[in-house]
Amino acid sequence: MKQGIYTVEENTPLAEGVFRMRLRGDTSAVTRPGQFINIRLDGKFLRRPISVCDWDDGTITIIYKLLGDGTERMSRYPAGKTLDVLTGLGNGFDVGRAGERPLLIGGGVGTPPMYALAKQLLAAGKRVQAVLGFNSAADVFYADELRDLGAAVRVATADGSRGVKGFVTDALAGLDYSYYYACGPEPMLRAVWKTAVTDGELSFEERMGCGFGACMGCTCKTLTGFKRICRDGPVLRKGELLWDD
Amino acid sequence: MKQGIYTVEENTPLAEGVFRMRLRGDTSAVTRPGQFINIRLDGKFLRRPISVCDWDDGTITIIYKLLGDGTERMSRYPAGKTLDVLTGLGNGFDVGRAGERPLLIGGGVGTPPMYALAKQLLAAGKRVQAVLGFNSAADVFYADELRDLGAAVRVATADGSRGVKGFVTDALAGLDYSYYYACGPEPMLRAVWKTAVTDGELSFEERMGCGFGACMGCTCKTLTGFKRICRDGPVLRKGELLWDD
Amino acid sequence: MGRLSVTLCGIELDNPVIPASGTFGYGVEFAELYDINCLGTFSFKGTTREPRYGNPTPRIAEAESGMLNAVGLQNPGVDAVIAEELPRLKKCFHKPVMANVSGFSVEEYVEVCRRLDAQAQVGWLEVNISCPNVHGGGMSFGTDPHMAAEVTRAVKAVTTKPVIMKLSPNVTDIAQIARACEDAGADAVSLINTLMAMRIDIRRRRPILANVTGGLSGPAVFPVALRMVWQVADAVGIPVIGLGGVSSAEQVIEMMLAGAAAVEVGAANLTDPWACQKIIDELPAAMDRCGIDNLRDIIGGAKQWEKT
Amino acid sequence: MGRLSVTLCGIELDNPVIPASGTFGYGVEFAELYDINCLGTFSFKGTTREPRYGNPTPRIAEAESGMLNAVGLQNPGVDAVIAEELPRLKKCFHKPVMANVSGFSVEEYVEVCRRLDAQAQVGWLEVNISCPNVHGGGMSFGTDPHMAAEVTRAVKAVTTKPVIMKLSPNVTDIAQIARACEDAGADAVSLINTLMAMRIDIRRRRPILANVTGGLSGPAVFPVALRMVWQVADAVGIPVIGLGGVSSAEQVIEMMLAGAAAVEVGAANLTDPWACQKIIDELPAAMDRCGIDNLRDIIGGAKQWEKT
Repeated sequence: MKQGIYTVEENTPLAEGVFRMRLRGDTSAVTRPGQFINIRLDGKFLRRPISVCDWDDGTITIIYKLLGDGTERMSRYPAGKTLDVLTGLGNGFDVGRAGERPLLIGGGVGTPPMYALAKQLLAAGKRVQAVLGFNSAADVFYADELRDLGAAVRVATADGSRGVKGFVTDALAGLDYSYYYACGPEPMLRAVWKTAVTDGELSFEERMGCGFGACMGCTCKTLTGFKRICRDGPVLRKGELLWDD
Repeated sequence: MKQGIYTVEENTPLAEGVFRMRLRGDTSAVTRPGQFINIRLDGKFLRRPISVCDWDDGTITIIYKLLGDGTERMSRYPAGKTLDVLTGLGNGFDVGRAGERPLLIGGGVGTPPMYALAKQLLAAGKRVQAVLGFNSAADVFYADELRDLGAAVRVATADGSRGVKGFVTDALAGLDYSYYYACGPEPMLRAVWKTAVTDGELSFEERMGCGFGACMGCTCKTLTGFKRICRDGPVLRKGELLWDD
Repeated sequence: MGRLSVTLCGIELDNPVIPASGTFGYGVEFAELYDINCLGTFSFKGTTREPRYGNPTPRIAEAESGMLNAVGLQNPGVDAVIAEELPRLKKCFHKPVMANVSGFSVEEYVEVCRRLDAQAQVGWLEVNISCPNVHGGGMSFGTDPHMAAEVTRAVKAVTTKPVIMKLSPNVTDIAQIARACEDAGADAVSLINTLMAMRIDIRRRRPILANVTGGLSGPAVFPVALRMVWQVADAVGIPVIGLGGVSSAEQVIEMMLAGAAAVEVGAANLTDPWACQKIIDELPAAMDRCGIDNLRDIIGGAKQWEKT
Repeated sequence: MGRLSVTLCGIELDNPVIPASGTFGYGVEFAELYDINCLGTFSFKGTTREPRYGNPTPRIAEAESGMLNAVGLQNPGVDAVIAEELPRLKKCFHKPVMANVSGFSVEEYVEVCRRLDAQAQVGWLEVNISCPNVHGGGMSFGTDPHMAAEVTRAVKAVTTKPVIMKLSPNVTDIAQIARACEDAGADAVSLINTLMAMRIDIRRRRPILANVTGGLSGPAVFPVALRMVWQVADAVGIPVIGLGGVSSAEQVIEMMLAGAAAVEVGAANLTDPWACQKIIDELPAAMDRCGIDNLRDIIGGAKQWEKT
């Protein structure tokens, strides 16, 4: 983890209530897809944790949803504004387990981390498939960006206004995959955990205090003990999860 | 009183720890020299009351001293920054009582309101004399600006590094004046109140909550009852003051 | 009844927004700024039997997201309030006003309440037993359930209008004090008064306030106030007026969901003189965003969840 | 002795800055970020006899200039702390550590304190009788002087190291609780723990915290903490550790002028992991601006003024 001052280079709407922000600064602490950064906003005491969509030597790209006063304010930050950010938080995904045909499953704002993940897997010569779930066509983002990288992408919308009608799990049928990576709201993760046939790992969200493992604000129970979503997660192995069913 | 958004046009150091700021916006609520404005600063709950040095149809000029975290922050505001300001607060000086040879007495940051006052009195054809007191030559400001207006100015410094050595009261000797207007720290006002031979009025400072008479945070006792410095003042008549001696 | 209207002790308010005592004087300063008839009502400056200057200055100190005050109940005394303030108010405010009363003895509370109860303009009596800034009185009545009950009983015996007991947050169990007031006949309770606090000038190495300690108010105290409103609304059957750091329409809604029948706005009036008018204007849009049709329907609304 | 050094119950600290329990884990996360030997010491995560998961999530809520937490004493239990945490800490921290202890019965406090007292790395025992987020224990010990004294006496009977009682601000008279602890043999007191508070999600119309209420910390509570430190320092002869919203070198000085012999820093560590290191680095310059030669000389310094 590193603390640094980052400059907003881009901050634009991407879909209904969803924005993309590109930050320039030291990215050396970002080591794995699925990690997040923690941003201090003017007038807010707690930082806002947001997963990394993509990064390079000088920039970090995030995609965030308007959830309240804080993200509202954030969406109005102009290019040139500087922010105090903690980078390189969380464990991130383990690309070593992908196998030859990894499946990437993203629900809503669970989609962004799949972008950097797909990049790495494709660079490693994997055949990457992705299933993205949204409420409606107006909410869809990054399906084309993932295709441009070379991934085979299926889209599911709850109202059927684009792609398969239903949830991501309805779009899994017939897919042949070696391992899966999922990120999205907990109900989606539960459904994927039940439905997906291979081993995999899932990225979780929780209200956080610090974001680096100090306050125990975001702890969940797993088969391998208590895990701090912010530090031992946000990515947990399928086999660790304590969902009884 | 009016509330408005004002744009910083100038914010520059004037003397040791003293800054001048020019704000552009609606000045219609400013009616008398000696009034003050109340500025909201980022991250501060209470506004900062600062006396008006000068104003015209579109701008208000203030001169403020660095007293703490808030004014420190204020001194770093760049041109173009917008501020939430309450204008036209306080009673201000009564130019009608000046007589032919008014004396203006300013101590430190009590000097600024004397500028607009001198302007009005000179415009009314009065012979304006001013005595300004500072700690040392490095602290002196606006002596020349007052002279440029046409006032006869004497400067006193506590260490004698400029003008008369001593306090403003040491510089009153031999002056012939019809009435006086004083603004400065309370010990100076007390000394003036004792020393000056004519009637006059004095402008006070106090920690304020609201600045417009609602909270009773800045009330003082006078011969004519309790006075709220922010609303019934900041200017009080010599005859009202309850200083026993 | 409009969608903002609520009822407080049998009197309908156009909206639940009430400027809190000590931040609104006797109304006239604000009447110069906007038509204060847009308010539900307002609670006027804490009034005592004799005129009071209050504490020496400085009486005000800055805090993070708040302020400290130690005004010490400056007021012109009940005679002047009846002879001068109320007639002046009559010209600009045409609704029942909330009369805030302070005292240093049960007898003083009784006399001042009796006199103000007889004024036609007065709709409610708000009895402040929680001022942290005066010695040998004020808060001490509000930190002991027996004394709180004694003041309540004595005031109720000489008044005809609804009596609202204003409670101190500087206690171990505010619900116990509220129950004592209810059992003694109080028609409502309002909370919280300020949290006793302090600041020190580190350069001069002395307390900033001449009174040494003062009451903390402003957004900083809102979560504490909300918790206490929630606890008291659980403990009593009479209406609860919520206050403490409220400065937005959303916070008015949050207070009401916690159990407040009406909401007082205090320190916000001092940093933005038009705060209450703005909050009232913003309420409908805030209600729409939350799917609220009528404010009166959401009082204690967050309790439903707890019970499911 | 350096100009920042102070003495706490006979043990010299290089400086008075102490990360507060619950914001610093058992030290290792921060040791990855900076050399934590720059600290005076730190108070480790509240430890109980059995391992505890704590409360369900959400455990965290936002507030103006602060935050609410309802973690509920998650910790691995005293056995794991002794077997795993302390050995791991030994590698990165070479000063006596403050062992923070919580419990649900006098017996539990006694047993956990006895075990930790025997650990060479432990310099002080900080007994938390003020956790607002657990039921049937925690805070109840800290809101009643008799129970506070009983815990103090029982712990002192089985320990050799200085015992610091950590007090709750959610009381009518914190000085009375502090005196009860002193009379029962406490070597010091630390205050304040968090203020019991609450937030409601106005769209979902339910409390944000799964525990409904939580403890407010951060700059918002600083003026309340300072007032209580001032009152307690007046009431007792033992050292007072001040905490509550401290996040700058200036606030460390302000706390000490109010009577604090040392200062704990809590929530600031969560929003800026390097906060304590920065505060320590900034202390000398802040002292110079205030004309302070040695920090140990200013403890209770603002009282001098009062007495003149």
